[in-house]
Amino acid sequence: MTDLLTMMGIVKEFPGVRALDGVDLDVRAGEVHCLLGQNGAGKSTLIRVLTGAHQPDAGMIRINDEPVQLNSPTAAIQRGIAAIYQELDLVPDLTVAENIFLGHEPSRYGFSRTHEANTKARAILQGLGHAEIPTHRTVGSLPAAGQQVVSMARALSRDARLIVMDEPSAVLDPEEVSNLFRVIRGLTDRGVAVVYISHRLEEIREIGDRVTVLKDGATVATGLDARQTPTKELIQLMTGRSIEYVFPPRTEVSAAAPVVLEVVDLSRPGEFAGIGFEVRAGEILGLAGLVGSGRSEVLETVYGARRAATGFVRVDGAVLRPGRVQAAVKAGVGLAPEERKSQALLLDEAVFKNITVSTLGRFASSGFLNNRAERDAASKLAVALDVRPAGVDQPVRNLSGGNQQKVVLARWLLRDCRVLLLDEPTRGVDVGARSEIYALIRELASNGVAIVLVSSEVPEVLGLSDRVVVLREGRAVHTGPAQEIDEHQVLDLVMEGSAR
Amino acid sequence: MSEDITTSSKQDTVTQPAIPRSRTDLLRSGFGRNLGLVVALVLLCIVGVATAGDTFATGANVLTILRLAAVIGVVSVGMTFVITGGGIDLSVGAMVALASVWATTLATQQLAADYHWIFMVSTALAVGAACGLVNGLLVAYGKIVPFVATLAMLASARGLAEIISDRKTQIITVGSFEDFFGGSLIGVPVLVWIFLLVAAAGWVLLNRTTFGRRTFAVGGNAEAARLAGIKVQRHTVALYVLAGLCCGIAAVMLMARTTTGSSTHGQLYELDAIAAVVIGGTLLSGGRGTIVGTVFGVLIFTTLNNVFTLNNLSISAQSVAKGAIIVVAVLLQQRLARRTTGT
Amino acid sequence: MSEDITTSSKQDTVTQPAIPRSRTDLLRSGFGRNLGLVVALVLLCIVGVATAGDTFATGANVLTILRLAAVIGVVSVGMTFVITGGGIDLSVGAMVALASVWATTLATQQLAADYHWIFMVSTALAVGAACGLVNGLLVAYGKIVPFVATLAMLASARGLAEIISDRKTQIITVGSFEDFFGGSLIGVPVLVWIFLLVAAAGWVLLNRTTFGRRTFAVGGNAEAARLAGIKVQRHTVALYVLAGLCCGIAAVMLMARTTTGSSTHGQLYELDAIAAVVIGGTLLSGGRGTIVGTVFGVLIFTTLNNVFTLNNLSISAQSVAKGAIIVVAVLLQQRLARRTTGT
Amino acid sequence: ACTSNTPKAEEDSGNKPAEQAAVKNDEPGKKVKIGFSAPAADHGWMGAITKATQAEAKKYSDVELVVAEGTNDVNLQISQVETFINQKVDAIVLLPFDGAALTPVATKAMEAGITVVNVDREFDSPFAARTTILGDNHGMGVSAGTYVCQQLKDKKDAVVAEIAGIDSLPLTQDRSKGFKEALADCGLKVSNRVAAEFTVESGEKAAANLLQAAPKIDAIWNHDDDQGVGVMAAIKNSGRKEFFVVGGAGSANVMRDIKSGSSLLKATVIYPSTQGADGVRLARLLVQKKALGDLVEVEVPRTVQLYAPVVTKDNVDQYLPTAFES
Ligand SMILES: Nc1ncnc2c1ncn2[C@@H]1O[C@H](COP(=O)(O)OP(=O)(O)OP(=O)(O)O)[C@@H](O)[C@H]1O
Ligand SMILES: Nc1ncnc2c1ncn2[C@@H]1O[C@H](COP(=O)(O)OP(=O)(O)OP(=O)(O)O)[C@@H](O)[C@H]1O
Ligand SMILES: [Mg+2]
Ligand SMILES: [Mg+2]
Repeated sequence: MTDLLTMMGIVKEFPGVRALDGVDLDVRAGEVHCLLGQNGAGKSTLIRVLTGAHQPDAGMIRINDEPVQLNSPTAAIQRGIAAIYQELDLVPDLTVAENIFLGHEPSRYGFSRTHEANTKARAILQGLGHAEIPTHRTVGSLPAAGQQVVSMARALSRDARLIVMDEPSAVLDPEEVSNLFRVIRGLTDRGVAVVYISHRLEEIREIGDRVTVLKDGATVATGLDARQTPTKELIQLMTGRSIEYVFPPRTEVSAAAPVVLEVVDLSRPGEFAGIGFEVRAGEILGLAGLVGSGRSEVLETVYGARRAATGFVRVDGAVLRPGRVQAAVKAGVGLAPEERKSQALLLDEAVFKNITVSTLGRFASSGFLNNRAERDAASKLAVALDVRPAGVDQPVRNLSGGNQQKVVLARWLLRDCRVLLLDEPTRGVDVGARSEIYALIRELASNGVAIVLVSSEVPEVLGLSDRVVVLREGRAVHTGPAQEIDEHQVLDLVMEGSAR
Repeated sequence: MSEDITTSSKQDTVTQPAIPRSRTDLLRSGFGRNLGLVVALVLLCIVGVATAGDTFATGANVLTILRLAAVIGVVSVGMTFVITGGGIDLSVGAMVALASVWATTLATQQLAADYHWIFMVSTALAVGAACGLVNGLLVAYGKIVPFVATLAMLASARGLAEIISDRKTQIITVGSFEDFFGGSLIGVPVLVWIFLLVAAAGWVLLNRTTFGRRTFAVGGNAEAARLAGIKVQRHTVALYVLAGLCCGIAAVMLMARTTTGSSTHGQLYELDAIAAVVIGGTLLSGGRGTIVGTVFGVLIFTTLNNVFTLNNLSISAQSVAKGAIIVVAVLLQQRLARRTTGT
Repeated sequence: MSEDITTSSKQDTVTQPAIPRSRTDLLRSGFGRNLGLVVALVLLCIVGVATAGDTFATGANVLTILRLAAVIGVVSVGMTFVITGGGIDLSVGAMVALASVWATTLATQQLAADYHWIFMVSTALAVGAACGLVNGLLVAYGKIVPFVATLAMLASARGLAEIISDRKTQIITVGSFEDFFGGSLIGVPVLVWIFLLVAAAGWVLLNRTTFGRRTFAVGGNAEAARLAGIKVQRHTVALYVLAGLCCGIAAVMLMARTTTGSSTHGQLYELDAIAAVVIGGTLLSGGRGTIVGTVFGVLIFTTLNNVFTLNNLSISAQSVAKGAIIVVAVLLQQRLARRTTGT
Repeated sequence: ACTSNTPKAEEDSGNKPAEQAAVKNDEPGKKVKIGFSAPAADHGWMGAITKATQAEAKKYSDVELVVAEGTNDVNLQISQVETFINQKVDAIVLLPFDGAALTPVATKAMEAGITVVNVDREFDSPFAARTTILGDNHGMGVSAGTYVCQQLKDKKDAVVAEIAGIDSLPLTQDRSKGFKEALADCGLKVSNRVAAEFTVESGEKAAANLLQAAPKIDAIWNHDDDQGVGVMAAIKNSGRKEFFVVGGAGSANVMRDIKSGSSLLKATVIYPSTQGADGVRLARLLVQKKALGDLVEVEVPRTVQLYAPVVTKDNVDQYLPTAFES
């Protein structure tokens, strides 16, 4: 096989950060080339150089052995490069079809051919296994997973020779991921090359052909065999140390521990119904389910960000006023929401301000902030979570996706909550930081916090929680201790409905 | 492969919100979203009929309202594009003034008198488009915030208009111009026809062309648009040129209405146009825009003025009432739109 | 567990960007960001000295500039808060007018004459704050777009001011009021002191308190702020009240300057204030704001007017030049800011 | 009987409407519906115009006045006149924002059989109005200039400053022109000129800058007395006393200042704010087909140009009663 793409000595500097410091990458036609690296290693930056979104400061790009200048996204598109970006790049008020064909709309004399666009979009979505997404619905009204599918459809809508996928599986559940892999295999069979980025090593093993590892903006290994290379070696290459990818040991939750959070018969029409559970102090309750099963909605309703139609929430025995975030916050409930960009982060603010925004009162006397105390506290957490670069003064916007996620988490770890609701807390976080986050969550629990955890990765839910609730289509289909159920059983439970 | 597809269609949760979806469509189709505006306008008309029925409900009065709406309406259509594309244009009034002055200089009028009034019209359009071009270049390539760039244009264009006209009102002496634009077609004034045409063209452009789609994209998420290969800067320039062009057209209409060109024309049109656009439901932050809403916005304001004039309210009381009515109209629209979407 | 944490701190890449970070600090600290503004102001002063040196560079003239800047400066400080918090306030000028009128009614003046001028001042502040409260409630709880809500207030407040004053200019006869606010302290007029105080208080409030921090959060991402437990609605109301209060203060200052209250006071302050705020570097879309920048913005505009007047330029030429200078100033600022950040 | 600013007129529009002709004319006749439209009341004089007009209309039981919102948008003002036409009013008293721009619609109203009375800013066609009532802008400038000349007659290098009103209005240009001409007559010129916007606030701002620009001044002519309140505030603030000030328009405040004699304000040139009120009177007469008292002529004249006298301490008592409270 010949190299379809060669990138050599790519350098990209941002003010104060050398994000890429001589990266090499070569991709062959028809292969799935995986990019591995810690959060902030420079994967997304490399991708953006490849798609013409960033201009490199040095280095050379060849396509089919021909040196090219990719000085705009258009140039890259014309050379057959398409991408699914890590941060969703959709226009919320346009429809699904319009988003898919943005920039190359089916048209005649400048008039858009809506019908043709819808038909074509439907075909692509069908190929992705999502015929059910209505092509004329606005993208903003789709849940995150649906948006991810649209993003994929957009990349497929171009007749691309090379498709880059930057953590496409972060918001997908196992079922969706296998769906995605089917699509990828179809692509590679036709000779299309795929560059695939993920922090989930199992996926690399399953779909990847070769692996390139980035560390601190430089290539540390390339051309590794995706299936044979031992995990230990990969982690060693990525992080420079060896980490056991394990969950912290559970501490027994005594039956005497008080029930802190009590959810009774909660429902919202069209989203979920009859949800009830209890969480004791020191207990971690996992919510498992497919994307769209309503887990996020349950958490947001418990938090008061959505108003329940029926049912109520009790914290320490007192009923929370429904639909009021204030009431929940006052009672000591915290929510780390799932969509970091729209729901959690102040992108233009410094990292430390993002971390302390929920805890400002602690650093203030009669309203005046003690900046030093604030920064110190934030720095401590940033170091604990391995946020990099470690300076807490830069705007969050400049951080890599995984590091942004850590900032969100840090905010809620800083706050002394009675109840912590974590929605996809490790989305996009690398393996190294992941185990540290697990440890922190467990530590919080053993300090008596009641934790509710939502994650699309079933092993994570099972490994970290004490008890699990399995949701399907907005209803709890199983509740029980985490040890007594395994991944397959959970998957069987959540998919039972699909037979019908 | 086809079996995979069917298995994955198990996600009927996704198809579940089917009812709201069709409602959402209705919303997007413009009617639901504009329901509140329609109701506000109808209420206003009812008040008009109740308080001054004999004059309000006459054809002549309706035409009066439409003629008044025409000039600011054309400006507002252009403004809708700019705002939908994520910008704002404070210089519309000044551009109208400059275009009207330039198109009525002695030289231009001489040309028009000797050959055809088309020279005056094209001068106005060219001046508007040129100012829009400058705005667009400053915003897109100079990276100056739209508010500041067009504020600068506001000052400069009006100053220039004053210099050119020497602060004198320039009277149009080209009879053919007045005859054409002052006339009527099937009982409807030419000015109103122009407004209708511009609004219709604007609607088609915004909703039925790739240009329109890209306008939404540029305003809704400029970075996404750029990554999708849209030439965001060039598109932005085009939007401001479009707004400038609309101002040129409005200048011609105002010239026809007043038979003058003057540096004082179009005062505070920026506020009027933005208000109409925003009341119509276009998002000031970009990415969402509606021509139909804008037209309603313009009609609401002009009808309000008409009803006030007919009813002989004290002028100060009119101001107070106007504020209150704006608030009520918007609240009404929100409640109704919410009910339509079911949220 | 804690050892895990320490092991990961060995990552020395982490400390690498120490030097550039301090650059960023400088930038964010305001100096770098305002470098362009400083340069623009200095250039303007050089032009002033070169063209009208003998009069421009006098202490009296500097005080004149500052006195002129004071009123609109106070309004702009309030506006900075509203805009940083993601809103906009078009009603500032009308609130100034209403507050000035209400504080100079015969009844209020009588009270002030009998007891103390503090009655006039507190009336003005109360009126401003009350209007701001209405704005805030409409925006935060009525969910009316700020542009529309405050536009309505603009119409209503000015109308109300006209009704109260019966369109008369109300002359202040309370000598003690004029004496106090017309006076000087250590050679600096009281009005300028007030401006300095308001700006300083604004700076502290925005940059050193939880209130300020929350303002950035609310303006930067209201949904995130809400989920972070900030009372977004209540905070929004507070921001508009603050702006209204600033308008009340500005009304007192204007009353002192003109010795009158009038419904024509404060015309187009909304544009002036927004322009100063935006030129200063505050983002019109919210989430980023700077009081220092705003003060520079105000000073640039006032100095510009002063230099123009000293040079006896025609008003039209002033307008044209003003537009050009705004553009140049902003471009300058951008280039310099970019150089400081190294992009 | 209606040119309120001649001493003559002052008598009858003043406190004692005793004149015979007027009494006869004042007798209620056929009901007259009059539409009135004027520019935005964004300054004192314009506010006074509307107020005086409304007050005058109230005096007549046979007059119904419809007042449209003041506006500086000619498009809106045209539409207001159109609305009056739709309403079939008997007469329209129109103070146009821009005379030329309102000419077509006024002509249309005339053609529809409505009596149009043009006030203050003149139409450019004789067919657009039955009668035109004008202040004398050029004459104002001349009067002010002449007064300044008289006061400074022996100072050849005197510094004369001018604070104009809204500079983009033709009337401001006319005033300045007249002022310049009158000064030229005695060898003086305007050394510093600034423009304000007819408002108190803008007057103060313009004057503050002006006082910096000119370190020594002998005389200032300020076009408008309402903005003059601000001008005087700025002067007071600067502590300067080396000059005298001449006002314009003739507000009651200023006249009281002149009367007190303790102010730098020594004189003002009248620009009557009763033009709209006169318009209503004439419109009523025209519709009721009455003649103007005091004239032998049985028709109302086509043009009534009001006089722009200089008010000084000596004659202020004569003008104070009709001055507008701004
Ligand atoms: N616009 C920017 N300005 C400044 N620094 C940036 C910018 N974009 C990225 N960086 C920095 O460049 C480095 C590489 O970031 P990048 O997003 O490529 O990481 P990544 O490998 O994709 O990480 P993740 O797995 O978390 O997505 C990070 O240190 C990040 O902070
Ligand atoms: N803004 C919205 N408009 C319409 N429907 C929505 C919206 N948000 C969520 N839904 C619907 O609510 C249901 C659950 O949504 P969601 O995907 O957030 O659940 P989840 O289990 O938390 O999944 P995820 O892990 O992806 O967050 C889905 O049927 C989805 O279609
Ligand atoms: Mg990344
Ligand atoms: Mg979720």
